[in-house]
Amino acid sequence: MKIWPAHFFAAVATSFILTGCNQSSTPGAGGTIKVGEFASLTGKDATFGISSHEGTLMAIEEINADGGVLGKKLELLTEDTQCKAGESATVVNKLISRDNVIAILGEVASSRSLEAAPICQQNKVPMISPSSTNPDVTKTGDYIFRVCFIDPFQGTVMANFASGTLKAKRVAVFTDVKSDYSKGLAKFFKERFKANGGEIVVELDYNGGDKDFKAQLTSIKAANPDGVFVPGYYTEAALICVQAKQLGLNVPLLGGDGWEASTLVEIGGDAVNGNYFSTHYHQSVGTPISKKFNENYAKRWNGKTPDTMAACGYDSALVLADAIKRAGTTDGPKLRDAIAATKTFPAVTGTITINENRDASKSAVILKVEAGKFKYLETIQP
Amino acid sequence: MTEFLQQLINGLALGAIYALIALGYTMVYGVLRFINFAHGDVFMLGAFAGYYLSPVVNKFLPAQSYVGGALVLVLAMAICALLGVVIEFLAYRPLRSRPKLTVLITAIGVSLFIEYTCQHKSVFGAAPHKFPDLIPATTINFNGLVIGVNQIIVLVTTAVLLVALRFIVQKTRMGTAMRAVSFNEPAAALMGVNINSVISFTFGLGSALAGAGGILFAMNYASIDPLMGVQTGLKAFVAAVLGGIGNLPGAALGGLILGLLETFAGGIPGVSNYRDGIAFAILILILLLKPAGLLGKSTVEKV
Amino acid sequence: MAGQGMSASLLQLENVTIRFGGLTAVSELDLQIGAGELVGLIGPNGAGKTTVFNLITGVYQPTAGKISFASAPTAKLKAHHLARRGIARTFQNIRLFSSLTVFDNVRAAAQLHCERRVINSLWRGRAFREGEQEIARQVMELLEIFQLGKFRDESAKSLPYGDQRRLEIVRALATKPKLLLLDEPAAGMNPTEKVELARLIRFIKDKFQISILLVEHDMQLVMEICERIVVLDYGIKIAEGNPDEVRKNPKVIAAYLGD
Amino acid sequence: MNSGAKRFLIAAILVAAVVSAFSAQFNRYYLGVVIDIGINVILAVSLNLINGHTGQFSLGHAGFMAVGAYAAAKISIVFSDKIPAQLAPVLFVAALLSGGLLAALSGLAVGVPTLRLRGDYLAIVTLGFGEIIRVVLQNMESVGAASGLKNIPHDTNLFWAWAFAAITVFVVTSIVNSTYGRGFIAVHDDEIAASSIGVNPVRYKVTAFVFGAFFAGIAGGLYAHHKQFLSPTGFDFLKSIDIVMMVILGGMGRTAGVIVAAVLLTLLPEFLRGFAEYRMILYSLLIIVLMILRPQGLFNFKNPWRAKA
Repeated sequence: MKIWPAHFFAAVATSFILTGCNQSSTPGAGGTIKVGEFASLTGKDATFGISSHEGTLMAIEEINADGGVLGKKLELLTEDTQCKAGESATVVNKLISRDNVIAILGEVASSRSLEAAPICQQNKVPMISPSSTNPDVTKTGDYIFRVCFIDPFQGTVMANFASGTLKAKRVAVFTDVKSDYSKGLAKFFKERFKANGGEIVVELDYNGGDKDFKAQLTSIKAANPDGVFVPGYYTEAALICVQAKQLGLNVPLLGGDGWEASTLVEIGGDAVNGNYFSTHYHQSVGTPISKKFNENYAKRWNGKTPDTMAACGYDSALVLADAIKRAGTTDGPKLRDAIAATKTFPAVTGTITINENRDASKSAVILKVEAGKFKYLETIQP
Repeated sequence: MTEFLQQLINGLALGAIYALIALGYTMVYGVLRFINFAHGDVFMLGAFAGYYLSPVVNKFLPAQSYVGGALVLVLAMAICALLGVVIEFLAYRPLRSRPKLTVLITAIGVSLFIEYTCQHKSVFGAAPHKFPDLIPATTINFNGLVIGVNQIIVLVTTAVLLVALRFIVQKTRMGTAMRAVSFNEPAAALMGVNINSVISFTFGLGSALAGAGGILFAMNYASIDPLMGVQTGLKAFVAAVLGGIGNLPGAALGGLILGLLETFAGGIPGVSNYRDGIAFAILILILLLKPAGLLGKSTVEKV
Repeated sequence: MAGQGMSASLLQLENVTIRFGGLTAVSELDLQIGAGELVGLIGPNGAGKTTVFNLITGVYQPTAGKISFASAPTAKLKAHHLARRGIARTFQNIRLFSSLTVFDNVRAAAQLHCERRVINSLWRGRAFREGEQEIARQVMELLEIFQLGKFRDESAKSLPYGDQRRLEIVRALATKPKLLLLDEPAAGMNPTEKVELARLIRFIKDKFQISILLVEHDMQLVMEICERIVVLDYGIKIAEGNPDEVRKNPKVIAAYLGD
Repeated sequence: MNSGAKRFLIAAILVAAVVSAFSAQFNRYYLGVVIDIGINVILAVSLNLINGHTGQFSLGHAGFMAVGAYAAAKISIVFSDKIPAQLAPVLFVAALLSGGLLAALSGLAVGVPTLRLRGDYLAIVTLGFGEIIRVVLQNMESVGAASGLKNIPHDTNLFWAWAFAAITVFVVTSIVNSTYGRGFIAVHDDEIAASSIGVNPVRYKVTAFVFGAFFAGIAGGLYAHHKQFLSPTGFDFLKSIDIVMMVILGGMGRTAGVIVAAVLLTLLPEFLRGFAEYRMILYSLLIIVLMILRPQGLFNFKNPWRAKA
């Protein structure tokens, strides 16, 4: 019975040593302004995290190439959340408490943004999520912002499009149960579509990471819908398009901004043609900045075509840099106010205005896939 | 009715892939009595081998030809066999006489190592890749019933490999040695069986099957990524246990049953969201009710 | 039937049969052991001796027939239940707890007699401490009887072979059994050690006042110490009686010569 | 010596209280890590009772943790605004204990039917159980389903994390280091021999599972009130592997080693943040190399006083 106390005290001692080395550097004292970013760079959702990070990093590099802000360079400190729950809280704590960053950018997944948001709020460090669409994220507090749509807006847009433009009466909904993004979109889509007088003929689910969707698609086909709403990410959406086509389910499939990536066409091939999705912008209507973004991104990242996550990541950094310039300081509350005051800011994913809920209010575009290209159809104002 | 038949086809095609991977699991377990956790990752490596081989093969064979497809399949199987032997040599051989759990943990380590190494941007990267069409992707439509040529190929290949495997295990010298090692390793060693070469062979063969599974899977579900083997591998393992681990026809049967169950459950609204749990629920049930599996024989522990 | 009217016997097997698949390992065996008796069970290799042990100790359940211990049937009882009732055993291939010390190997067996286990070990009150001290005293006493006290803190597996055998017996005795089953205790011993073992077995029987069933390959040892001997061959009892009777039994001679 | 254990428990809790009193002066990041350490010590020590002392192999510890985390969090969320503020700590402890009990109950539910399975089969079944928990949570709208459970009160502090860590260590070592507790190790070493001396292996295994699950549930509750947010994906297979690694690194059945390993494996990733992309590769290599070169664990030294305890 002598084992544990000794080690317990050893551990207590460890904690003292740990907490003892608490030498904080004063914020902004050096030649740079430190910005924290947390993203899933490894693990199962790494695809999205890496895209977002590449966009963010590129924005920071470009801003610095243009001379930085307030006469200083921005320094991006990136922490990997490994797609692990609990990590976001730890790394954001680290970024704020140890690295003294002035603002936090991240994450893609709403669940991880939700984990980090209370910490940013408590420390009065503004946080801008590039692409967490769950409405709850910014409800955490007045320091939490985002530069993307929220689920209700996009879900509603697609429901109106389905019942209005497509004249669909009977729609099936095929949701990724693992993803709160997909579930959120599905929920608001269903609400609006039913309110429009449409009928949801069948609701089926898949798990993000699945490859076989034939079982669900066969059931969907049997329900004989006019269209299928597939709110999810392109990794699965492409396979769903292919398998739907194979099974002879020849109705349009509808998606959200999670569909937008060159990989969709690459994997889906011909099968994605004739389907629709809503997103932030399109080159033909996009600002010059979005065209430049596409070119620069390909140059910076070995010819990669940016997806939505990359564009949103890029925008989150632009919005922050703009706010710092306007605030003239990196002081938390003032910076917060500046971000909240963002109005008609020209970003890659459209013109961003931060509304009273601290969400980006920006227009959505609906695109149709034709011959492997995304073709602009219509713009929907918020 | 059409829906039911279509689901039956879907289920069989999915099950055949599980079966193919399960065969490898079951073989390694049969001989070595340990769960090769990294089997699902060898399956993934098989798919990526095909991804990189296909353009090479297409340089001297017409694209989307059956001969080219078969060549890619065989080459990928060979690469996976080699990988399997190397993995066994480096990671498992040093642990030959250690407790089973030590080996299981090592296998988990190997599995994580392959997954994270392949996810690294200088290897395959985390993003999904489009698997090239090895053969023309055509479907046969029969009164509203749809069956892909790919699906038929999967079923046929699985059947052929199962028969070939039975032949190897039952009729060849190496197969006899494998059975001897499986039955009683020390005795087999005393009888002059080279244990190391038998185990290497078993790993090679099992990994080749996983490689074949990877190619066939990728032909059907064009998108491949470094984590594709995780869920599929676990489910194939469940299939192997369901059929009776160590039993070749059992693995095939288990794979088909699992594929069918998942497919039929996947088609039911309100149930499809629990699809991921089905395999594990089956696993727990079978281990409780008939731990030896459907076709396995139970053994009494010697005291 | 053989068992009838013999309520005095401690252990009673009636018509016990066990089959593994197609193989009948033990067939219609009748066997009684009275209180304080030392019985030997012998037979050639593969005769089913260890299987009988496993039947008596609840490791296997008989396919047919009835086993009772201390006048109560043992059907469906598991090994640990029977240990509680007073059957203790050793194993042919020594099974000591390798990560425990000599002392703890014996102490583990003493847990059979400790009360209110989890709660007491958490509260660690006076009663618990006194109980633990009493157990420790008893364990040491047993170890000293068998001259193992000096090894108390050694790992059980580090003991010499003969001491491991004795430790296994001590461990079995720590459960305070009524019946002790010894499975080939002389295996691997030299003649001197065997002499010592014979003395030890007699000593145990007298000192602890228990019945002993001894499975042994070594005829000489069995003949020397057992009052009654049962001979098994191919799972069937071919002879029973005192050492002289058994020695002269032609079936026994045939079985051993044909071995 | 035995009453000493109780004195040390009280001392440890006092130390936790004193240190915690100054926690406002600590850097929040370090404070968070130190609380993580406490939680991981609970997880590792409780898993050690199952995997180390009793020789079972559970890959489902994250599942028990999830049960405790969700139960405790839900209780806190539902009742926190219905009780006076001064009762908040009482509610918190009640929530933790309820979470622990529910986890223990699920430990019982998993344990009783599955424990006749051995070794790798048990490992796979517990893995499957963990996955099933995750799938069920993912579909439970009342706890947020895939979106996760948020707005959990921030009740966990250094004191609670460490006090419960001390209690866990005390309970596990006290149980194991008694005459009764030798039965766990007997089951670990040789089930058949154990039952021959009257040890009921199933009962010991279930006891180990129930206690292990209870403390995993407590750890889950602490975790929930530390991170303030839960999502089902956080309790997947990898989380279980992390805990298993602490037990293996520390040396199965060696409480002291396991505590050191839990501390080390919580700190190590923090130091390796700069090498994020190589971290998991190194981690998996560590598993393999460790199993080949030192399967008994890094901190498993011969400690003569352990056996006497």
